[in-house]
Amino acid sequence: MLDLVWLIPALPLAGFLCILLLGRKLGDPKAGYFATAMVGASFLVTVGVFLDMMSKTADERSHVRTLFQWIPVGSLKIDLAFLADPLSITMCLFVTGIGTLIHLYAVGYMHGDSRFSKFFLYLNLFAFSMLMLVLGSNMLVTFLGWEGVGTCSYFLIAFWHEKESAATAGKKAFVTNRVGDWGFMMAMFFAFWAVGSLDYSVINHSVLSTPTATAIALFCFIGACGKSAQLPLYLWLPDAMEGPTPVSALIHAATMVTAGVYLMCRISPVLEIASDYAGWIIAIIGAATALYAATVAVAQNDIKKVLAYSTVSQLGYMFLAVGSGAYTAALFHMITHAFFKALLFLGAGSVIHGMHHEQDMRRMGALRKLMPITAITFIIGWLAIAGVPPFAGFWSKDDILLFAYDKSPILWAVGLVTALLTAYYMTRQVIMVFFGEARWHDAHDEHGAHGDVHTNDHEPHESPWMMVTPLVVLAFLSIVGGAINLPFSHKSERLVTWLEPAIVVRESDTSKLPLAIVAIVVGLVGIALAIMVYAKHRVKAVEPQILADAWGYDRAVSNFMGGPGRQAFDGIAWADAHIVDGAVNGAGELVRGTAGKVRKLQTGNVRTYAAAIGAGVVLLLTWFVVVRGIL
Amino acid sequence: MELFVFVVAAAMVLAGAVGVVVRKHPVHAALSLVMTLFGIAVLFIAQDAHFLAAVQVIVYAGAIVVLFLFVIMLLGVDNAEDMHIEPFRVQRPVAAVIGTALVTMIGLAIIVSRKAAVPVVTQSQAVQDAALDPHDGNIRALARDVFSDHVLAFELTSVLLVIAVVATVMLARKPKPGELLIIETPSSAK
Amino acid sequence: MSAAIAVPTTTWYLLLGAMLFSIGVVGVMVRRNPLILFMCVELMLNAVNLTFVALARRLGDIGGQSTVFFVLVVAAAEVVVGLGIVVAILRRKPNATTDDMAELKG
Amino acid sequence: MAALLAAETLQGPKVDWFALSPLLILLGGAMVLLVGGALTRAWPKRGYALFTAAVALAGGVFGVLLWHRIDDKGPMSLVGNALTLDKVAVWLTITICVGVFLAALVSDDYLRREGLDGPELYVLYLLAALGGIVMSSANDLIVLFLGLEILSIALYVMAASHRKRIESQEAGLKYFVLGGFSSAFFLYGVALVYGGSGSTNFDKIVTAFDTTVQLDRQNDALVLAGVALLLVGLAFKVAAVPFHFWSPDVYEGSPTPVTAFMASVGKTAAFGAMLRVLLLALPHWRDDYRPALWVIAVLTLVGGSVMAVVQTNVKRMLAFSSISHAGFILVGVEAAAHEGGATLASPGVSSVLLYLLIYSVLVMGTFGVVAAVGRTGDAATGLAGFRGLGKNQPVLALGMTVLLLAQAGVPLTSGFIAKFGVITAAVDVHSYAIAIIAMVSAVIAAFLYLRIMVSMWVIEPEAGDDARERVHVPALLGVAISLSVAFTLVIGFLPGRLIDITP
Amino acid sequence: MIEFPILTLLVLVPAVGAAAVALISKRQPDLVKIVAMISSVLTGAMALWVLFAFKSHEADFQFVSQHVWIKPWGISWHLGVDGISLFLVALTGVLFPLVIIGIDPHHDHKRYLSWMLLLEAGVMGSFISLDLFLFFVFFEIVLVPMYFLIGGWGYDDRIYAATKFFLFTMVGSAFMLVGIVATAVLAKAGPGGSVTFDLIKIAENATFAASTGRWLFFAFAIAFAVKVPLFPLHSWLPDAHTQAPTGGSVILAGVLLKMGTYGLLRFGVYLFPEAAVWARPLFLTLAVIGILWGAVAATMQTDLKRLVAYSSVAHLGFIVLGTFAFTTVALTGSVMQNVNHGLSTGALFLMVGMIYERRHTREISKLRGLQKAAPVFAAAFMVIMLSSIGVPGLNGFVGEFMILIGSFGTARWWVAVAATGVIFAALYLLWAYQRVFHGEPDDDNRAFPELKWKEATLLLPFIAIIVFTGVFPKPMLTRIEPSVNKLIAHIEEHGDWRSPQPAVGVPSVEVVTEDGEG
Repeated sequence: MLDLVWLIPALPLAGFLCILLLGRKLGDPKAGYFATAMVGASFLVTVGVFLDMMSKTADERSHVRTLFQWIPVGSLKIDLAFLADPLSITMCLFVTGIGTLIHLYAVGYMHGDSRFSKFFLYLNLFAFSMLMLVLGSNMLVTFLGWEGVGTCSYFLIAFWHEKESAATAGKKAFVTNRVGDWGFMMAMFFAFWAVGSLDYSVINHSVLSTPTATAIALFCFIGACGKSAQLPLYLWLPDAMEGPTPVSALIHAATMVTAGVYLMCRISPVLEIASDYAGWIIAIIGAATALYAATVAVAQNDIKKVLAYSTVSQLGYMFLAVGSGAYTAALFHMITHAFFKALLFLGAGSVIHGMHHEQDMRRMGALRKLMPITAITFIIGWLAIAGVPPFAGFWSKDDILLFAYDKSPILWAVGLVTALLTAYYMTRQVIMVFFGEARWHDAHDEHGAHGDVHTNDHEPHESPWMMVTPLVVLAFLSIVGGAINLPFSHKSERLVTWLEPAIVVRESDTSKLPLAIVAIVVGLVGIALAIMVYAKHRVKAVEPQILADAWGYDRAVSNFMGGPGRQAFDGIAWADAHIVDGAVNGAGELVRGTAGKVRKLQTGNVRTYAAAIGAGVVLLLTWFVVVRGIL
Repeated sequence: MELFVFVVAAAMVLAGAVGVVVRKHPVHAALSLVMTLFGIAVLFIAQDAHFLAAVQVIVYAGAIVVLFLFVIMLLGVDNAEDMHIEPFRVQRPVAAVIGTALVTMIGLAIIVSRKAAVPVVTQSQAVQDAALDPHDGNIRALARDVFSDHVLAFELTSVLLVIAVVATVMLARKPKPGELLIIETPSSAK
Repeated sequence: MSAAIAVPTTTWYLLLGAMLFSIGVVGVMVRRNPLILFMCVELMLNAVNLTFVALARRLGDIGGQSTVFFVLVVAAAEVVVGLGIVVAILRRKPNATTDDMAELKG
Repeated sequence: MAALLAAETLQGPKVDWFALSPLLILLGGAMVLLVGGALTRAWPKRGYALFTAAVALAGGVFGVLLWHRIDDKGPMSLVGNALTLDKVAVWLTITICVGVFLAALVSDDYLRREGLDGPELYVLYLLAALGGIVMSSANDLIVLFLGLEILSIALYVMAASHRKRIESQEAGLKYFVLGGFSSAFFLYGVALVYGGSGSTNFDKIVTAFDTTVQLDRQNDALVLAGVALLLVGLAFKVAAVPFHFWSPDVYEGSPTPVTAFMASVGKTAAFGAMLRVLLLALPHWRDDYRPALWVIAVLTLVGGSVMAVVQTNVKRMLAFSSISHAGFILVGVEAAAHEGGATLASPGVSSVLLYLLIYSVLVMGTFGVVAAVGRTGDAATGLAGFRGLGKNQPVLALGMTVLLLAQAGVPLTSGFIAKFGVITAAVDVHSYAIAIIAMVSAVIAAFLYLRIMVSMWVIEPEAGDDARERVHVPALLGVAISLSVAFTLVIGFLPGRLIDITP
Repeated sequence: MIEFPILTLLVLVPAVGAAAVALISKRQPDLVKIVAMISSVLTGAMALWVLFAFKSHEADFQFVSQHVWIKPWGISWHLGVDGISLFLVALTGVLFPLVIIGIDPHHDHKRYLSWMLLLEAGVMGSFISLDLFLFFVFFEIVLVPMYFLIGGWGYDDRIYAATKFFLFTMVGSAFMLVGIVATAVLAKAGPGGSVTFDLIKIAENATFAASTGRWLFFAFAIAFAVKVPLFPLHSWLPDAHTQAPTGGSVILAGVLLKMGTYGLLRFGVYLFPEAAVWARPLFLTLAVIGILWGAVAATMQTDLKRLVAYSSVAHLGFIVLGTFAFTTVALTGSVMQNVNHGLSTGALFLMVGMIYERRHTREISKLRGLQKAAPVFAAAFMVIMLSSIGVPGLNGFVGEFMILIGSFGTARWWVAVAATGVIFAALYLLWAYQRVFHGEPDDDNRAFPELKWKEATLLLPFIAIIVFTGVFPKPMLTRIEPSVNKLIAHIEEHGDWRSPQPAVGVPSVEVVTEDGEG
C-alpha cells in the first residue's frame, strides 16, 4: 500500500486533467462532484496508506517512492519521488480530508457561477500541488508543490478577476510569496552546496556545520514567512479574502498557509543543529505576528477579514512553537486549527451565501434563528479557537504555550495576551453575526457582483446540504480533534508518538497544570470582556482606526511601493531609455552631428578644398621634415 | 656676375609671381606671369639649361600665356576681380599661414640638408660624351637622355597630347540650341 | 668669380623655387578667377622646374632637365584641357568665378 | 651631316613589344576609335561601346598571357627600366581592363540617353586606362607622373563631358584645378627625391639610398619633404582624407559612368602607383611614412563613413563610401609598409590587389544601377529616385542590394572577402587598432547602404514619384550589372582560387 | 563510407528554398507558400532526425562533415553538433516551420518567405559551424534577412529599429572579425604552421599568452554580448523586438539571441578558457545587473511587446550567469535555458502578435479584461507566462533552477542577487497580465475574438514542449551534459579553474531508499 502513495497526488491531477478537457461538458454541478470525488478518492488512498503505515514498526514507516529521475545532471540528482512517512501522511490526511469537505461545500457555494467548472479545475490542481508539497521526498519536489499552490492561490484569489481588487489581491499574493520563495531557493542552494543533495533524508541526516544549518533554517524560514503569512510578509493574506470563501477556507486557512510550518517541521533536524538565535528569531517573529494580527482582528468589520487576521495570528502561534522547538505542538495546532478555522471560514461562507454576498458584520446580527446549523457549528468553532476546554483548540494552544514558557516566559506572556485577544475578537464576531438585532435590512442596495444568480429573496437563509454537511463534520472534528494528542500521559500523546520517527520530538518538564489553568482563565476573560462590550454594551467598544488599518503597515508598504519604489523603477526605466539607450542613440547622433558639422567644410568651393589640401601638406611636412627629419 | 643675374632674375620671378596673385585684372595677371616665366628662363640659362630656357620662352611665354590671353579676350571675361571682397573670411589668413608654413618647412628642409652628400650619378657614356660638345652640349645631352633612358616618357607625352586634342573636340563642341537646359529634378519639373 | 662675392649655390635656387611654389599655392587659395587659378598652378609647376634644373646642376645629371622637358609638355596639355573646360563653362555662365561654381557641396 | 647622323645613331633601349601588348592594344584601340570615329559616319548603335569593350577585353586577355609568361620567366623590366612587368603590374592591368570593359558597357545606353553619343568618351576611357596601367607598372617617377597625368587629364575631361549639366562642368573644373594643384605637389616631391638620390628610377633611388640613408638622417630632410609631397599627390588621387574634398563633388557632378570609371580605374591606378612609389622607391622611409599612412588611413576610414551618414544623393553617398573603401585599402598599404626591403611580396600588397579588383567590379555594378535609376538627365540620383524600385524593378533592386551588401562587407559577398583580406593583412603585422577602427567605420558606412536599401524596398513612392519616368535597364547595362553581381557572389562564395593567385 | 551530409543539408535546404522562393513568379503565390513550407518542414524534419539520431552520453561532435573551402586561408566547411548545439538546432528546425506556416505577413509573401528561409539557413549554420570563419559568415549573414524582415514587415518605427539592430550588432561583429583573424594568425605560430580557422584545432592546440588571450576573448565577447544582449548593450533589443513583425520577433527571441549565448560558450569560453575564467566576475556582474535591470525596465513598460522584450534581457542574464559559473549543473542549465527561453518567449511574442492582430494595439492601457472575452486565449497566455516566470513543472523553471543552484557554489553572492530576479519576473508579468486580461472589458475589448483553431494548433507544440520539458527534462540533460562536462574539463585544463567538487552528504544514518524507477 505504501507504494501506492503516488496515487494520492495523482488522483487530483487526474481530476484536474479531466476537468481541463471535459469541464465545460460536465458543467455545474457535475464537475464539482467529480472533483470532490477525486479528492475524496485521494483521501481514501491516504487512509489506506495511513493504515498500512500504522501496521508497521516505527522504523519502517519512512518510505520513498521514486517515480522517475527529474533533473539528473552532474552532481545534482533530483528525483520526482515521494516520501511517505508519518509526517507527510498526517498532512495528507487532513489536506485530503478537509479538502474533500471543502470541495463538497464549494459545489453548493459556487453553484450558479459562470465559471463553475474552472473553479474546480483550480481546486483540484491545488489539491495536487499541496499533496506534492507535502509528499515530496526532496526540497525541489516540495518546491514544485509550493509554487503550484502559490499559483493556484493566485488563480483562485483572482477568480473573480473582473473585480479589480480581486485581481490585485491575486497578484499581490503571488509576488509576496515569491519573496518567500527566494528564501526557499536560497535554502536549497545552501543545502545542495553543503551536502550535494536536496533529499530530506540526506539533509536531515548529514553532519552540517552550524552556520550552514543556520543559513538553511533561516532561509527556509523566509520561505515559510511568505507562504505562512508571517511578519513582514503576511500582507497578502488579508487581501486574499477577495477569493471565493471555500478558497479562503481551504487554501488560506487550512492547508496552504500551513505549508511553512510543515517545511520547518520537515527540516527540524537542521533547525536543531542551527544556532540558537535561529530558533529565537523564529519564535519572536511567530509571537510578534500572533500578537500583532490578534490586535488587528479586534477592529475588523469584514467577517472574513477577522478570520484572516485570526489565521495569521494562529500561524504565528505555530511558528512560536517551531521556534521553541515544539514541532509536534506546531503540527498539533496546525491540525486542530485546520479543523476549526476551516469550520469558521465555511461558516462565514455560509453566512455570506445566506446574506447574498454581504460580508460586513455590521449589517448582520441575529442570524442564529435563520441559519441555525451554521450558527451552531460556528459557535463550536468559536469555542475551539477561543481555547475553551475540551474543544480542540484548547489542547493544541496549551501545548504551544507550555513550550513557549520553556523557551522564555516573555514569549509565553505574549502568547497569553494573544489568546486573550483571540477569545475577545472571536466572541465579538459571533455576537455581531449571530446575536443582537438584525441589521441586514439596512443594506439592500449592496448587491454582490455575483449574487445576481440568486433569487430576489433578500431574507437570509440557511445553506444547502452540501454546504451544511461539511460544517457539521468539521464541527465534530473541532470538538474531538484534541483527542489525537492529549497531554495526560505519554500514551495519550498519540500524535507525538506517531510523528516521532519523522521529526524531532522534545519533552517539556514544566508542570502543565498551572499553565493550563491560566490559559483557560485568560480565554474566559476574553470572552467575558467581549460579551460586556458587544452584547451587554456595558463598555464602549474600543476599535481604534489604527487597528482597523492594521497599524498602517499595509499602507506604509503600499505607499513605499507606490512612492519611492515606483520612483526607483521609473528611475531605472528612465535610465534605460536615456542613458543606456541614450548612449547608443547619442553615438548615432554624435556621428550624425559630426557629419553635419564636417559637411560644412565641404563648401563646394575649390579654394576651400585647396586650403584643406594645403593644410594637409603642411601637417605632413611637419611630420616628415620636423619630427622625422630634424628632431 | 652670377649673383647679379640671380638676384635680378629672382626679383623678376617673385615680382611676377606676386603680380599673378594680386593683380585684379586677368590680363595683368597673365602679363605678370610672363615676367615670372622670363625670369625662370634666365635662371635656366644661369644653370646651363639653355635648351630648356629656349623652350620655356617659346612654349610658356609664347604659347601658353598667349593661349590664356586669347581665351580672356575671346570670352570677354576680362573684367577685374574685386580683391577687396573675400566671401570666406578665414580664407586669406589661412592661405597666408599655409603659404608661410610651406615655405618655412621646405626652406628648413633645404637649409638643413644643404650639406648632404650629393649622390654620385653615373650617366651613360653617350650622354657624357654629348655633354662635352662645346657648342650644343646641353641639347645633345638632353636629346641623348630623352631618347634613350626616357623614351617611354617621351612617347607618353604624345598620348597626353592626343588627350588634349580629344578634350578640345569634346569640350568645344557647341551644344545644340535648346540642349543647354539645366535638367531639373523631376519634382520641380513637374 | 671673386671669392668676396657669394656665388649663388643650388640652395639659393631651391629656396627661390620654394618661395615661388608657395606663392603659387597661396594664389590658388585666394583667387577666384579660374584663369588666374590656372596661372597659379603654372607658377607652381615652374617652381618645380626651377628646382629640377637646380638639382640637375648640383648632381651633374642631365636627367633633371629632361624631366623639365616633360613637365613643360604636361603643363601645356593641362592648360589646353583646363581652358577647354573653362571655355565651356564661361560660355554658359559668363564671368563665373570658382565661388560661383559651388553648387555641388555638403 | 649625314655622316654625323650616322655616327650618332641613337641607341634606344630594347623594347619587348609583347610585354607592352596591353598598352599597345589600348592605344591602338583608342586610335582606331578616334580616327575611325572622326572619318566614318556614326557607327551602328552600340558600336563604340562594343568596340571599346572588345579592346579592353583583348587588353585583359593579353594581360593573362603575360601573367603566364611571368609564371615561366619571372618578372622583367621594360623599355630601359621605365616599366616593370611583374605580377602586381599585370594584376592591376587586368583589373583596369575589366574596369574599362564594364565601363564601356555601362556607358553605352547612358550616352545615347543623354545625347552624348560619340567615340570621344570611349577614346578617353582607353587612354585613361593606358595611363593607369603605366602608373601601376611604372618603375620611374617621371613615367609614373606622366601616367598619372594621362589618367588625370582624361578624367578631367570626362568629368566635364556632360554638356547639358552644369554640374558636370563644375565637377570638371573642380577636379581640374585641384588635380593640377596636387600634381604640382607630387611633382615637387619627385624633384626633391630626385635631388636626394640623383635619379627618378626606382632601382637607382633604392641603390642610392642604400648607401646614404643610414649615414646621416638629418641631411635627408629634403628627401623627407619630397616623400611627404609624393604622399600628398598619391593621397589626393586615392581621395584620402584630408585630400578627399574633390571627390564627392566630382563624383556627384560627373556623368554616372564616368564616376564609376573614376572609382574603379582611377582608384586602382592610384593605389597601384602608391604601392610602387612607397614600397619600391621609398622603402627606406617606411618608418617615416607608415605613421602618416596610419593617420591618413584612419581619417579616411572614419571621415568617409561619417560624412556619408548625412548625404541624400546616392552618387554622393557612394563617393563617401568610396573614400571609406580607400581607407580600407590604405589599411592594407599600411600593413604592406611593415615589410622590409623593396618588395611587393607581402600579404598587405596581396590584400590591396584583391580589394582593388573586387571593388572595381563592385563599384561598376553599383554605379551601373545608379546610371539606370538616374533616368534621363542623370538627375534622379537622390534617395527619392530609388523609392519603389523594389516593386517596379525587383531584379534590378535585388542586384543593387547584393552590391550594396557587398560594399558593406556582408559575408558571402566579394566585399567581405576583400575586407577580410585587408584585416588579415593588418592583423598579421599586429596593427590591431587600425583593424578595429576599420571594421567599426565599416559599420558606420553600412548605414548609408542600409538607407539606399530602405529607399528601394521599404519606403513607398510618393505621389510625385509615380509620375517619374520608369526605370529602364538596357541590354548592355544589364549585362554589366549582371556580370558585376555574378562576380560579387561567386567570389563571395568561392574566393579560394582568386586568393590563391593573388600575387 | 561517406556519411550522409545531414548538417550540410540543414543549411542548404532552407537556402535553396529561399532561392527557389525568390525565383518563383509573383503570380504564383500558392506555389511560393508551398515551396517555403516544404523546405522549412523538411529542414525541421531533418533537425528532428538529428535530435533523435544523436547519441546521448557522447561528448564529441557528431555528424561531422568537413570540406576545404578557402584553402589559402585555411578555411573549411566544417560542421558538427554536440550536446551544446543540438537543441538549438532542433529548436531552430522546429520554430521556423511553425512561424512560416503559422504567421501571415499580410503582404509580399514571396519576399517575406524568402528572407525567412535565408534567415533559417543562417541561424542553422551558426549553430553547427566549427570553423571560425564559417561561423562568422553565418553569424553576420543573419543580419541581412532579419534587417529586411524588420524593415519590411515591421511596425511604425521599423526602419529605425531595423537599422539600430543591424548597426549595433555589426559593431560587435567588427570586433569579433578582428578577433577571429587575430586568433587564427596567432594560433599559426603554434605547431602545424599553416593558418587555420578550425575551431577545434585552435582550441585544442593553440596556446595564447594570457594577455593576448584576454584581448582576443574580449573581441569575441563584445560581439556576443551585443547579441545576447548583455547589459548595458541591450538597447537595440527592445526596439527590434517591438518593431519586428510577429514572426520576426519570435525568431529573434527564439533563436537569434541564442547565437549570442551559444557563441559565448563555444567561441568565447571554449577558445579562451583562461581569459574566460579571468573575466568571470565581470560577466557575472553584468549578467546579474541585466537580470534586475531588464526586470525593472520591463515592469515600467507600457507596450506589451516591449515588456516581453525586456523580459528577454532578464532571462538571458540568467543564461550568461550560468555560463560563467563553470559548473556542470549551471552550464547544462544555461544550455537548456536557451531552448526554454526560445520557446516561452517565442510563444509570448506569438500571442502578443495575436493580440495585435485583433486589437491593432500593443498598448497595455488600451487592453483590458481579455480573459473574460477570450478565456482560452488567456489560459494559453497564462501557461506560457508561467513558464516565463519560472513556475516549477514548466520548462522555464528547470533551466533557471539549474543555473542558480549550479552557480551557487562558485558565485554565491551573484546568485543571491540573481535569485531575486524571480520575484521581479512575477511582478512584471503578473502585473501586465492583470492589466491586460483581468478586469471588466470595455467595449473595444469585449469583442476580442477567442483563440482560433489555427492559432491553437500553432501554440500547441509550444505548450506541449513547455510542459514536457518541465516535467521530464532528462532526455535533454543526458544529451547536453557530456559535452558540458568536456567543456569544463577543457576549462580546467587550460584555465586557472577548479570546479567545485560535488559536496557529498554525510548521512549519519543509513537512509532507506527504495528506487522505484522502472
